Amino acid sequence: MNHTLENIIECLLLISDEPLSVNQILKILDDKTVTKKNIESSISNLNKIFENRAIHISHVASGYRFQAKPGLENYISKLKDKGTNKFSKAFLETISIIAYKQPVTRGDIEDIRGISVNANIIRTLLELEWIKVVGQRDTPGKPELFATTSKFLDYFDKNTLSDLPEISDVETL
Amino acid sequence: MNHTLENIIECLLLISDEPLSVNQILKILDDKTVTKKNIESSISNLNKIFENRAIHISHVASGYRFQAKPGLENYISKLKDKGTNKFSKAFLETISIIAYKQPVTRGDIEDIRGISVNANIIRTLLELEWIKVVGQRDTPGKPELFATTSKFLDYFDKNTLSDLPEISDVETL
Amino acid sequence: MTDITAIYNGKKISQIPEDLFIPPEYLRIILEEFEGPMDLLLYLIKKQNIDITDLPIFPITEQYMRYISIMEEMHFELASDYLVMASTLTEIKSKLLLPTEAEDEEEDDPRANLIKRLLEYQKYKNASEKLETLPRNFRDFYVVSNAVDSKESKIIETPDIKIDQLKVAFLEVLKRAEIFSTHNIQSETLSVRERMSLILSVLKKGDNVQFEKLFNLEEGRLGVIVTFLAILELVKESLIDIIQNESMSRVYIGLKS
Repeated sequence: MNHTLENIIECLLLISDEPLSVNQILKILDDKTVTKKNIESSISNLNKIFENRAIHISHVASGYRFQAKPGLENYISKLKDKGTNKFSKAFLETISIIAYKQPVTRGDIEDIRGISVNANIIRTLLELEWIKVVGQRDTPGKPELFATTSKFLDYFDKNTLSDLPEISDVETL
Repeated sequence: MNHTLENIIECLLLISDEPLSVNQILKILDDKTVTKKNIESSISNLNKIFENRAIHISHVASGYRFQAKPGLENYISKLKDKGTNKFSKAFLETISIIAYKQPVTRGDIEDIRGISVNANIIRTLLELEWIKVVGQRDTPGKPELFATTSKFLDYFDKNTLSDLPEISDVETL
Repeated sequence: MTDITAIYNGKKISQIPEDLFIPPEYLRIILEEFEGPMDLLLYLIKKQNIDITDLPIFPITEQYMRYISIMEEMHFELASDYLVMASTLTEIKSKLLLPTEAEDEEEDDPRANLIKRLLEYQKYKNASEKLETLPRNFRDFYVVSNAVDSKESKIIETPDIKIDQLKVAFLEVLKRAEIFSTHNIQSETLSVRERMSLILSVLKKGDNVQFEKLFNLEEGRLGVIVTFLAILELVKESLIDIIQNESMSRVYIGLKS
């Protein structure tokens, strides 16, 4: 299947954890023939295509993202209630890796856990402001580096990271 | 906007972290007039509707989920650094024996590999929910019998165990 | 086991040297590649390029024993499973030496069981190699689960986590990590990791900061050391550059460009 510009944008917006700005999309495309205008008109085309679908692209402060259309909240909340392992083991492990190994990328977390990171967990952590992006690693894809925030420490009533329980070498064996 | 059954299913699949089975969808809908058949035909309709889109619904062991279509990996990898998820040989051999010979006990695995099973590997497999205990063998010590789960198949994008690569008996080396 | 690749002193090693003098460091690397006695035996058999159904137990046993004794000499942490195999081999060898009655020679071949086990192990080894090539979630294909709720500003429920749970979760993760091939997990002291995050958030793209400015002398000696270690660690992880235009001039720190 040959993918159109619309397909690529659609896919990026659906896969990204965070809203994407036009500039970010341009950077990923890395194609000098594509302009900002192209991106914007593709997005509005996509919204026409998705007219009868359950989701649409909305424009929020930091860029574009797919959102569920109004009227489906009932079903969504039933879904979230059930499957809510929101603060699950995976959540704990993810935040513990970020706390103890920061700054880390999503790939680092995956390498350590041996399993892909749930996008919702990263998003929740960002929304809670327990973690923030402190930079990008200089490797292909320029992955974002996550670190914990003071809000995270506040939650545990700690002043600095070194007040977290220590992990000694013996325990890791 | 009044949402069709297709819209609701579409929305649920797009938002859920885990694949959803027909039964799970039925439960969320909580509508006695909707049958399993309705759900299944809605899903296949949705795939027709998404024919020219960047995503499609795929049927894996634990249910249905949306996935990016092939051919977009290049762009996605610029958005996200992909995990390497490199497994050790011991890990791969252990899960292969469980997958292809299930149900097996720890002792069965040891007999085949000629070496004691690393307890961490079994624990990791249980934590990942790639394997579960399905019973005990009726021999002294009542050893636990392990089998793979649908989550294991989901990870490799498979629907049933028979979708795994075929293996044949080895006659010579 | 035919494609062992190890790098020792910058040299690639893909074969166990033919003569049995193997420098201990080589051997350690090579032995760690084996997944147990069955794997080692299969390697020895394949190396000889012989028909497994006609397993020449004498030379194989001899070679196997030589490996074992070297491992013991080196105090290589020898799994008892290797010794179990050694005694199995010795037992087969002694049975073969005993005179047998000609008629049911075929039936009672003492090697039969071992051959069966070797073939069985090879079967699952093949399976594991096939499994490794399968497409994997997030590496070869991507699942969509990101469309968000229509509510713009949802209230996020704060999780209920106790601080000790963090430690327990991290320890569990470390144990698990041993199973995956990435082994670069050491815990630097947290104050250093924290300072690394802090330095990164101070630095802005294309805007270099004077080395000295990163230090806060009010923190005292320990604070200075922590900052210094954090800078070194960031350099090691190639996250920042240290820039000095000529010797004795000012040193700047900048994000890796």
